[in-house]
Amino acid sequence: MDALKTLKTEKVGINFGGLKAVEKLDFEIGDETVGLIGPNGSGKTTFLNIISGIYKPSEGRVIFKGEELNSFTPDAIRKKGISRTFQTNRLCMNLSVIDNLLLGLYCEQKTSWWQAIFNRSLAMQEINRGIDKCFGAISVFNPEIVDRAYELISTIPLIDRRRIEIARAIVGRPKLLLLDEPTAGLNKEETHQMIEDITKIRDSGDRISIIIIEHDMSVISKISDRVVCLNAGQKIAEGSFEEVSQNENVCMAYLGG
Amino acid sequence: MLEIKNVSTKYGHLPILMDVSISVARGETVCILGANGAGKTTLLKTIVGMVKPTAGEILFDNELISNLSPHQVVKSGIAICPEREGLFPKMSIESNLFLGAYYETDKNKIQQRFEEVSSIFPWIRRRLRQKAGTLSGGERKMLTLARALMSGPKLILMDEPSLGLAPATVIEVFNVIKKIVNDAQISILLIEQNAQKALDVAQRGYVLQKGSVILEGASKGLCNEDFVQRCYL
Amino acid sequence: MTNFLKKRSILILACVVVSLSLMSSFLLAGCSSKQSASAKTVKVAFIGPLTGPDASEVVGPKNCFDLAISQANASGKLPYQIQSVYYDDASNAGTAANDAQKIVSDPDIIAVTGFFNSAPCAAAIPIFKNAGIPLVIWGAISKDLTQAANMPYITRVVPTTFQEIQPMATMVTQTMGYKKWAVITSTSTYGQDTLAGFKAGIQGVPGVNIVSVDSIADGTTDFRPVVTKLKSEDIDAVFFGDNLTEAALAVRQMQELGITNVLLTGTSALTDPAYIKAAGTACEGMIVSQSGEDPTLLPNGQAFVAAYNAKYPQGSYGSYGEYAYDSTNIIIAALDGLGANPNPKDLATKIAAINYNGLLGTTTFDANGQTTDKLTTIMVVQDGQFISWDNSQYKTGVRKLPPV
Amino acid sequence: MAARLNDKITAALVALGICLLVYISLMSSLLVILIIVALLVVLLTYCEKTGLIDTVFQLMGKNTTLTSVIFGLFIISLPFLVKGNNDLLHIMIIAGIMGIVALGLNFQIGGIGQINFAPAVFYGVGAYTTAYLSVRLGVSPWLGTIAGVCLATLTGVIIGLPALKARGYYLALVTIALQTIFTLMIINIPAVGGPNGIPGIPYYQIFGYSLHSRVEVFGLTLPYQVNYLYLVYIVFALAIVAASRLFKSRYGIAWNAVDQDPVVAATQGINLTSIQLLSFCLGAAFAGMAGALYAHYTGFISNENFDFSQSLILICMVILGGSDNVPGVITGALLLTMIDQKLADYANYRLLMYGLVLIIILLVRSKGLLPKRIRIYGERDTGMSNGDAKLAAGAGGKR
Amino acid sequence: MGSLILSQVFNAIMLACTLALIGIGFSLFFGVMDIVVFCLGDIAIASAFCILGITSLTGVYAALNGIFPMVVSNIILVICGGVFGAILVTVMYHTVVAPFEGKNINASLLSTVAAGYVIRELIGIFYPGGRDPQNFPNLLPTGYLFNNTMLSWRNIIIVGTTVLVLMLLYWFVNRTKAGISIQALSQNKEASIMIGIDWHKMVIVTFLIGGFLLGIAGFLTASYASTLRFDTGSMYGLLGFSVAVVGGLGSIYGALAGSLVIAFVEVFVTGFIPGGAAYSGVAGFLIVVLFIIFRPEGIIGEKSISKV
Repeated sequence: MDALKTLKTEKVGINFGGLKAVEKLDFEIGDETVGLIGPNGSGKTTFLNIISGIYKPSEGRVIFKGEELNSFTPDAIRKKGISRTFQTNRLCMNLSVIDNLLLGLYCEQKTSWWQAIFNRSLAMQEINRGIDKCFGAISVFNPEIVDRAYELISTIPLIDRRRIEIARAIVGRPKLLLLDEPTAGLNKEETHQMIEDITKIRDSGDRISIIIIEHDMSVISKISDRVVCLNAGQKIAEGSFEEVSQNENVCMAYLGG
Repeated sequence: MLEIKNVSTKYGHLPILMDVSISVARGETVCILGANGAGKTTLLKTIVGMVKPTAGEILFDNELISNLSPHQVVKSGIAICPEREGLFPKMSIESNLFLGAYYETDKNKIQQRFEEVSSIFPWIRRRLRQKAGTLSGGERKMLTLARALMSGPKLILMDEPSLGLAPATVIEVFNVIKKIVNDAQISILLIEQNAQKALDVAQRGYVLQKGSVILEGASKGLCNEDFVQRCYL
Repeated sequence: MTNFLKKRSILILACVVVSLSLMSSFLLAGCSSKQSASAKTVKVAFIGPLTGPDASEVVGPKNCFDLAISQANASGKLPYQIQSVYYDDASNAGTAANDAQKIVSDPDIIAVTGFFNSAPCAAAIPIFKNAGIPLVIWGAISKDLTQAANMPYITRVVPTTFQEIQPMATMVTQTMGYKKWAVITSTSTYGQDTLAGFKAGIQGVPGVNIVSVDSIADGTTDFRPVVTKLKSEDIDAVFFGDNLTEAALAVRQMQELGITNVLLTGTSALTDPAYIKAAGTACEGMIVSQSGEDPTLLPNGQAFVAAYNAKYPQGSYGSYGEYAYDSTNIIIAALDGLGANPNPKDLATKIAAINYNGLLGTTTFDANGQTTDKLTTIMVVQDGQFISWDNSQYKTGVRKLPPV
Repeated sequence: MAARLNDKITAALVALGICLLVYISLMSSLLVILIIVALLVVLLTYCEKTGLIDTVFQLMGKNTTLTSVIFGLFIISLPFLVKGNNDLLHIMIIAGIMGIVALGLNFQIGGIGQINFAPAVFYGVGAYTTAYLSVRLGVSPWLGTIAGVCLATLTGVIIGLPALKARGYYLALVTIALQTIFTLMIINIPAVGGPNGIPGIPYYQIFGYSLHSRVEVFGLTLPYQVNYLYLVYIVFALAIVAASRLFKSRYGIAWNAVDQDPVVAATQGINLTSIQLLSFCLGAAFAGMAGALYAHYTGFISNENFDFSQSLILICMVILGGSDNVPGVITGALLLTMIDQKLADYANYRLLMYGLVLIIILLVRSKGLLPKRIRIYGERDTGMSNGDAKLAAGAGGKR
Repeated sequence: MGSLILSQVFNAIMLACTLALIGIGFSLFFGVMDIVVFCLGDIAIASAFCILGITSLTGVYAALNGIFPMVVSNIILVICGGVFGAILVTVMYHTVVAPFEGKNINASLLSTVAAGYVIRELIGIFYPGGRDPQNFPNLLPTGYLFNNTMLSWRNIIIVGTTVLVLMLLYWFVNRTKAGISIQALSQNKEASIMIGIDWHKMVIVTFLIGGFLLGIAGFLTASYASTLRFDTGSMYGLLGFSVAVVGGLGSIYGALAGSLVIAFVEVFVTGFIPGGAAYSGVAGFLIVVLFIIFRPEGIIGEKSISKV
């Protein structure tokens, strides 16, 4: 059965100086979109950080396609096919739009540094292919961004920055995409656009698994196939959005009774 | 009490606020709503004097404060609760609190205010020696509020007290704000994204979008406005 | 449209830049051609640390160089006027190598005299040798600078460290019998050279041994850890291979920590009134070796001192002034008879074979280019002044050196 | 077609203008150079305001063959232009050598944004290795050079490893400390000459022809510096090509990403350790090569050529010229070397002037004369449909 | 052997005293301003030159001695040096630090290094004979306590002054309003401004205090060495920064601990390893490198290097 699941965690936990940010968490995701909800400080982002290798779990195992990831560094995990976005927009402000997107292809490109120096045609071919891919990925969301490809990120509006970040995460065709509050800081209209964008990724036929953290329940209800609710580092509910939203524990944790 | 008249500000060439006029009367609670990037925090910084307006003026108690530097503005009776990271993490709760009363020289007054504040936040009294850096998100918000109260302000500027808090904690924070609102001596200018909560405690509200005030009115009225409904609720 | 305008403005801009540049380059060319039109000149270069930590030591030698050139020009012996040029090595080997490159690329420079420090000298020697420009060294005293391979281009009028230290080392160990030695020296070329020279000087004297050697970087001001260590080692005497400032500090700190009954010895780097001023009473009874002799005591000395004082009323000629004076005069003497268009190569051959009777006596060069004139003096500090050992009250026994 | 030709003429004129500027500053006195620098600052600021600079860069980028031929011809004809003043050739050679080191250093400062205060260590290791091998062991200078590059690369690992742990001020201190240790160790180890340095380093030979012999062409006798000028500038040109290709490759982008946000970079699949070490090692290899060239050119090296002040000058070249911009770094290296060498005539005021010039340029243009630019890939027009205006808006770097 | 160790311990303590004050200067500026001013060493040396200049170049010192007793006029002199240091630091702040604040850490690093060169060279050029080592006047009393050569009055005064300055600084930082404001500023600049701390005033206060410290540091170092060289500032500054980092950048007590560590390493390598004198510098900097790699927060710093 394991082989069918894209990602599976077994009793994963992490301590920060006595504080158990995540505790004995069992989680699995197949070919689906899972919403991860929970109040602030419940360990959602920490959980993503464990999966993407930024934190090492102090207990348990993370298994991706039957392979244990515990000892892997973030870059190795990205190479396995897990990519992510961040809560606050973390694009490289000193790079242009296209360079940011190309960054997402880094682990896919094969040019070594001596080829970059000595075999110009090969390197250029690969970069040009990469640019085509990046433009393809970003025009799904907003074709206008392509026209601004050679501008610095700092001149791009917030919603497009989010799109660029997501495009950067999917341009390398990952198997598992981790989205950390993609709608934070967006207004209602922009949130609607973002929901559409994420739906496009989900339905693109790439069979990509998505874990999405969100505070906005309207997003979760529209996008996710399944919802997992965390509180104080532990899973307190799991199921479809309707099931979870009616769960007593969830209401207690979330709405303060 | 506080009057912002036709204020504009720029960061470099980028205009942030355009011709903004806002007023707060004595003892009144006013909220400013707006999405990210609408210029809410810039407005607050402009009031405090951290950003100089390029046009317009700001009056406080009928005195011009838009050309004062931050410490002079604070001295004149305005207290600020910053958005996040508003505490001194390596200092104890006690030091943080007493730094709030920076311009008060009368020790008795400070003590008296401390009594008042600790009656609003009873937990503070028990944990005076704890380092501020070890508090949870909600507690930090409370402590910044308490610190603002320590200066005995005429006006408190609150920057997004609900930001980054879990729903349960948000309720808690707003309960405290309500307590302060009931004290008729203090005016509050509340900057919020959470429109429902904010309009709940405020008497009047403004809606800020892309640097201009597009709507203003009494809370009840604003609540029913179609635009606010669509964008913020 | 804007695009087109921009291209145009670039074109205009580029044209303006190019034409301006062309104009100014023609101007420049005009200037430089005017310079090269002047008559054939013969230049002799002086190189030394005109700036930097050793600058004060080179004032005297530079004056002496100027004195010799002006005397030669005034005498009218040569069919042309010698022009003096100065290069500053700032005691830095890299700078010296650069300077040497500049010197050899100036076709007018016919000979060079210079170098106070040995490292810059070592750096420059191969360059001069390859270019065939004669160099007469007046101040750098490291032993290896003069070698048979460098002949006839590199010669030296000043005794090497080895030659200089030898007599004093023999005297204090063999005659006076100081046995247990400590050496405080510098990590610089000079320090390492004096250390080797001292070791060579005491070699073979029975019973003498060096208990400790401490090489300390120039610029150090705190010698107390080293001095404290010496205190526990029960030594008879200390040899200082440092520069003036460091030695003065070390001596003062020894006095401060109560090490007063050991013999202090040093090299010619210390024979400067500034040293006694810096070291104070702590250096009383210190024995130092010096190359050369007080010019006033030399046969040709009176005339030199008179001429120097007339030209530079307020400057001392320093420890190496006589050598700079003699080395310049050797070049001038060699130039005499080479005609109106001297060639550096002929000049070098002539210098190497010279037998010159000057201020310091008769100078000839051996197969390595080293002077055969090994005049050295042993001095002792008495009442805050350097006195020749032979004239001092220490020799006569009126005053006592620290016990063995 | 006509527009294309027009472009070519303009590019050629600009290249000629640059060559002339270099030539004039080479020939003239310090004061003129300083005036030129001041004018350059004004001109650049004006060009940036109007967006002209982007057009110029684009033009030059499109006509690389033409411009590089012009620059090449300039260097080839330089010995005939300086009217036998070998000192000027010497300055140009040193400028070329410094340029190579600065390009390597730029991988660290411009690439991963870490100020390495010890570039002179790499430079020194290259020089000392080849000097030691060729003087003490009699190895051929060419083999020595290769060994120097290898050992310098190894040193890159040694200095790069602490850089993985430390950033900002801490890295500055670590590298300064390592630089000081290096200098002290050289002084204390007699095998490498101690304070005396290593004199008499043999010169390069090509099939028995020593590069240290004078050249006779067209009845003119040219000094031996000419050989080294050509050698150094061939290596320099290779270094420029390598550096600009790397800048536009995925490694250049990855370096910038590591500079901006290491966590994000890691989650994009960039191995932080190897990518940072790559920047240090490549930089060290460049510097090692330059060090070997220097050793075999001057024939003498000592610790003073590779001390902290040398490192500082190299850093200034990168930062004042414009970090992470190859033309900027080259400009910095040429200008500062010239100023430095001309300052030698005012020895007493040299360091003072240096400090003042540095502070003034930092105050006037804190990002350097030619700041970092946005990468433009190939001849493709995608995203640049409106051409220059758009590019200018983006590249201006408004913040 | 025992007395030898004791003597060397004492040497190390003396060395530590001369390093501690400049280390504190680094920590103070880093804590409040989040900047490292690399020219502090040169400023300290310049202050010492100021004192030297007053005593040897002008008649002021003689005039002072005519009016006051020797001790008082010496103290006045030291205060002059401190004030000079304070002025110099403030000038430095406005010319080479403030323009780059918050913009470009590299530019401010370089500009302060360059400023160090400028100060050094200005002394070298404009002080009469400035490039030669100068004898520093003996302003501290001579003589020994208990006839023990280690316990000279000068040494005792140097240690005493260092301890006194440290205690005063402790009192200032923790007990006075200005001190607490400086602490607040160092922890959270924006919030400090929002509670009404006059940031500009506090920066000036910090610089005045730091500069005064540097002036005293320069005086103590020059007195201890009894000589003064114009070019020692960079090494002195580098050691000061090392001391601050080894102890924990931003912490006043850390600077003291760091200076003890570095001083002990240098003195013991010199004193107990044969031929070690040449390697004492190497050992000192090796310690710095090891600390940065394995314990970047320093001896008593808290584990947060996110500031960098």
